[in-house]
Amino acid sequence: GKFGQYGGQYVPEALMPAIEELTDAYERYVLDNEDGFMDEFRERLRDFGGRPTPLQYADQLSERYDTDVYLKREDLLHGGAHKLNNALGQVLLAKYMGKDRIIAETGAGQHGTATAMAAAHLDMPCEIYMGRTDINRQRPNVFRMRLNGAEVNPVTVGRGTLKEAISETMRDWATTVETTHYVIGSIVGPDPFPRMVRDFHRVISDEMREQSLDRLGRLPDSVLACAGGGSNTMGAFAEFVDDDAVDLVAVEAGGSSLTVDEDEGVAPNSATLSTGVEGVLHGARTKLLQDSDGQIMESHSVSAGLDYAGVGPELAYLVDEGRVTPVNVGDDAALEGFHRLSQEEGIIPALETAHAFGYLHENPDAVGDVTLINVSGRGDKDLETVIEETEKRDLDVDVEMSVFESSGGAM
Amino acid sequence: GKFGQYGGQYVPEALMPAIEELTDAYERYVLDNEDGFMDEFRERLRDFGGRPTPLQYADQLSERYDTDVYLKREDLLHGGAHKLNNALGQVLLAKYMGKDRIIAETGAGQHGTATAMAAAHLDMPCEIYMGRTDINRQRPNVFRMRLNGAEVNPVTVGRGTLKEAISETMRDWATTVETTHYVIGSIVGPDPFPRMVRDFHRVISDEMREQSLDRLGRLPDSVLACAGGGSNTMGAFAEFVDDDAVDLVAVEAGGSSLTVDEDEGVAPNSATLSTGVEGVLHGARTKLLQDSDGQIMESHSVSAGLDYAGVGPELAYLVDEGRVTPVNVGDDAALEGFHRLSQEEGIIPALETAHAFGYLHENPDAVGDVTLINVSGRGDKDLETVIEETEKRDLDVDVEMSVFESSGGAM
Amino acid sequence: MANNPALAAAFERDEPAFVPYLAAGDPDYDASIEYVEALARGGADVIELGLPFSEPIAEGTTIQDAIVRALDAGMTPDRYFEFVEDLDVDVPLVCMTYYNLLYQYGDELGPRPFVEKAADVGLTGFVVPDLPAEEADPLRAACDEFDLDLVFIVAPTTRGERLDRMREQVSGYVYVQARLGTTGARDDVSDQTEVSLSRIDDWDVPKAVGFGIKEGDHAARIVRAGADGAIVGSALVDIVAAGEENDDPVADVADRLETKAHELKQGALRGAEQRAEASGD
Amino acid sequence: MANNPALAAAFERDEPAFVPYLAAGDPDYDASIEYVEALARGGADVIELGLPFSEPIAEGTTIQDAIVRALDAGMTPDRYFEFVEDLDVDVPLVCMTYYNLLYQYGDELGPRPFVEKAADVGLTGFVVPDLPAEEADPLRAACDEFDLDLVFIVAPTTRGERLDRMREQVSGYVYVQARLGTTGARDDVSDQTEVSLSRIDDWDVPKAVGFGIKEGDHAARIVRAGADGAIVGSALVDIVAAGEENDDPVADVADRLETKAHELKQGALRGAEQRAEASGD
Repeated sequence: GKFGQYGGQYVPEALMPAIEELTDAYERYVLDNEDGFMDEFRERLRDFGGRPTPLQYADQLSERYDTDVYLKREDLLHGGAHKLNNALGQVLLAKYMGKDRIIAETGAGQHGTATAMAAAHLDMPCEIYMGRTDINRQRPNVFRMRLNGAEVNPVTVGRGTLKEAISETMRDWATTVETTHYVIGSIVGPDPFPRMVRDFHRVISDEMREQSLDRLGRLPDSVLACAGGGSNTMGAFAEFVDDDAVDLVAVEAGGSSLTVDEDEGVAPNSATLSTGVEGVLHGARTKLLQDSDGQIMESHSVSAGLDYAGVGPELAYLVDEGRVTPVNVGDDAALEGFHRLSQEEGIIPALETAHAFGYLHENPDAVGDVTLINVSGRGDKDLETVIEETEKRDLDVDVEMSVFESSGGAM
Repeated sequence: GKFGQYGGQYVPEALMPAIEELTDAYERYVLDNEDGFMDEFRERLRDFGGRPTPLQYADQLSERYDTDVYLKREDLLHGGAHKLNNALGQVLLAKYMGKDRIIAETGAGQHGTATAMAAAHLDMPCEIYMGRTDINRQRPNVFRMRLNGAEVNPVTVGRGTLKEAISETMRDWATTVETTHYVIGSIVGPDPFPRMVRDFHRVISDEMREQSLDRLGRLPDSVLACAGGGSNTMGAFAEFVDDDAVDLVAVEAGGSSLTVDEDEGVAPNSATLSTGVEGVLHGARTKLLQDSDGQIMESHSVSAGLDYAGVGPELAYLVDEGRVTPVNVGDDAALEGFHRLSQEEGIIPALETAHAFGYLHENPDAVGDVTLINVSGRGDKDLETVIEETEKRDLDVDVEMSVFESSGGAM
Repeated sequence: MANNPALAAAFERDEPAFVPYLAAGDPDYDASIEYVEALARGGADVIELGLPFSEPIAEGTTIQDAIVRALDAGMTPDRYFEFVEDLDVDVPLVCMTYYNLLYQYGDELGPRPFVEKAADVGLTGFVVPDLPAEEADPLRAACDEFDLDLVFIVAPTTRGERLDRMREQVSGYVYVQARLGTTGARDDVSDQTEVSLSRIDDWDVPKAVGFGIKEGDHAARIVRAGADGAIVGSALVDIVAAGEENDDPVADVADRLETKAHELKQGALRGAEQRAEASGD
Repeated sequence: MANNPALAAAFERDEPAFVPYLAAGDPDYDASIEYVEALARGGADVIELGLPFSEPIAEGTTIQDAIVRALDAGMTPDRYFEFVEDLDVDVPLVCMTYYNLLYQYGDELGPRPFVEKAADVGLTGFVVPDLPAEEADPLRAACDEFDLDLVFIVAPTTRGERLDRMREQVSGYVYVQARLGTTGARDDVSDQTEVSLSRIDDWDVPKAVGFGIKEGDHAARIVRAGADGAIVGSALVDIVAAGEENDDPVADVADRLETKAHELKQGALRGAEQRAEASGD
């Protein structure tokens, strides 16, 4: 369960038996398809989730950048993001394991809503931990979780965001571990989570690879995916890792700057793969945004879903190995990417996803003749943020919303 | 271009040439696949839209009602509703016709967002007419249209809702008809719109029929779909019309009451098929909610997308023929249907769609052994409305949102 | 071709006809009676009297607003017929409305009961903007039965076969739409008028041109271009709207309407003279 | 088994050990010095001195809040070592913290520099709640090198092979977690204690029980159940938190801590007597 020196199981002893039980279940059900687990998983992903998702040729972007750009449409998955692959897999696994309660953490609310949906679908009681700050700024996602029947537990400690919510969910799990499964939302946490979450998301690159071969008769020159914790990233990369000729580019949130304020404990970015230092957080050894003492930094990105101080240990390993190239894109370029995809292709992407398009725009010559971009989620959740953040800036691509102010007639 | 006595072309003379041009294009491109139009349409529906959409077995509802319930997941289509089938078809057709501008009306904003997406995808300038009242209560959809690069033109006349927006769009078209195509959003309007919009949505029942035969080895006993203008309805029914053994049930919005206030010109429902009288509106002869003088009523439904005083002429005809059964479901039952599907199946449906589940709940014995329900759209757009309307009522299924008020910690 | 002698007579005089439009009941019943009568005094040869429909898809904002005012003040088809009977004018009245109101009137669906009643109160014909020639057979039959005329609108986009179909159906006069779009006063009157008129040169009905005529000079110009009549709506409705907005006395507004009507009628006459000079008659 | 003689000595006396916990630097450096010294005066045999980490995943809200206070007041690993040096106490101190702080300290990654420094300032061992036996080899090696002990936590869920692995790694004492969950004072002390103790009966390290011990009677009960020591954290941190909230003088809070420590120590002693009586010693 390690990726080079990364990974491992750095958790309180009380959780270790659950981790061992989970490892056993992962190996039997996921790796060995015991009791037809993977068959049921794939069937539900198809019928409930809407898989396979298309690989779409992007007419306008291809013309603009003079390279063939294909979009992997994970935004079309039920719930609006790739997150369901993992949530559905883990809730189903919990059911196979005989657990009768689900808990999960959520930051922007995407993993929480996916988990709540999966839990409702599979008739499992579900509680979601979410920072108080995040609850207040992500109301629609809180509504969705509640509508799906999940309890939402506010976490008030610290800044009240994702990393506090993860810690809090681990605390719940330490108390209830015998009956409860903790659905971690990314390829982070103690082994077997990083492997298991990757395997549930592997279907993304599995389809991409097959669609690429079917459609183009060849593999792409590069695959681009945004990277926060890294679940959509590893999902999009997993099946290409052995294809050495395919460049794998992880686009991190450069935020407002790559420099760090040690005194305040704030990194105005979440470029963990590019700038992070090896350490231990939330159960795994991986690259982290931390100060020189080892205290974890408050990360920042305009995109809440990338806003995490850690990253999946497998990605940290693949970066060290030179297999994955970490790059980063700032808030402004991400917002421009958001507007460009919305206006030119008719797809409103998640702000997370938009980072990948920001990179493409800045480096159109670096992606080869054929590039596949993982559109990890849709941007409906980001509308208010985007409008607010766009108004603050002087962007190359822009849109004004004066229709609300105007009161004149149409003719 | 008529359905019995329904249909026809009741439009200003200035538009008639455009209608004739469109009829010609419809026959050549859509019916005869000239220049491979339908091939391109289907390919784009697949890659951009995400077709086919799944037919999903509903575990919980099937158990509850002791009948096999299958969900046609149009909510997974790009944009979150079936609307894209038609919008993409018409924008593509406009392109084949050499038009260089798209206009459309929208009520709740679903058709407007679908059209804006399709227009961005196909690189066509696009303007959407939307009532001032609707603009203010459907802000997220307005944002989405603007983000996709569409102009949104507020319509201030009258109550500022859908029917005024349709009239206004027709006025624009009367001025710009030579260069502009009007993308009507439902199976309404002058011929060939009702036929053409149905044919773009026909893919829904085409897939349903095939999925039903593949999966079950048989046709369903009944197909349920909500009906406002009727586009998702006819889309879900079209391929089953000749299968006499399949019951086709159109579920209309019963609103708060089926009785009508003649003095105020208000029908507190949109049950046009159940209670409407034949007349002429927006280019077609069909059933209408109107007073005894022939003035059009203000319809009402908790679901903005069903809130229309007319209905597609083909549905009016099929109801008169006894082929389609019109039923209606009030606001309360629709809200309960919304909560039930959200909590039990992990699918948050559009409020329009929820009416079909309200009907199923009230008449579980009427749908036979196998029933297919068209989940015409997702409910993200309806969150605020549902919460507001739920708080006002004492429903059987409910959910409370106190997480926002509470300020205590999680432990 | 004409069914109704009174309407025919209005175009048979040796001068261009001035055809004003107002919505009946705008802004209220009594004022509207005064305003329509003022148009007659100002020189109207035919009056297009609008019966307000809740969804006037062919109208621009000016007339749309007038319709809303009239509906809010309680105008209905039955009140409209009373209105026609109450009017003290000596010019033929043409009913301008939408098909659904004709279709719903009376005990049976279809236009016949409405047409019968219209004939009864002395209306002379119809303009129905949402009823193209293709759908007009039932209304045509009823009009023929009761000696009323059915006017059609020829648009700049109307060509070929459509013209033939309309020519078969039209009676009383043909309404030539001067430009694309909905009704509404504009400063320019399109050069399209001459072209449009040339397409229907050989029709045996008078040609009245409308859309965008706002001043006497506009009327002169379209008559010089060959029109037999000038139809003016929005420019007059604007006067009613302004009066309503400023709470002006009804009599003052009526005076303004009469003056405007006079200006337009004189413009039309001037146009006829210019045409005669130009053609050397 | 023990590396550190001072820590070993604390458990070798013929009485149960009282092992209190406080977060170093809570609510600030100077007050915290007073508070820790008060615990020693109150009868502490060993003190678990927390080095605050920003993500304390094993702590309940009480200690979590203490950690936030200490961090806000500027506690860092270097200040922590100063703190240890500044303390005037005569009981062995065990550092309780999270692995990342050990891992990052000094010029090279890995726990060795931290352990070296810890030995230098006189710490006697470590409790690292997020470091299970499986991942502990590097820290174990450094501890052995510098004669410090490495305490592990045995949870109610720890069984079979996991116990064996831990038994190989543990030194100084074993921290027996009395119930599932995170740290935090509770009114009940689980009956699980006896069961848990029986599982590690034959281990050759002292068994200290923690989680939920709040009063002298709780301490008595767990000692009666066979514990060699009673670990108390949240009940003491609560006193610090209350003092901070009410702005009480540091000396008053220190007095309360000393009193509470005394109560707990006496409870432990009472438990030992009761156990002796029950076994007929």
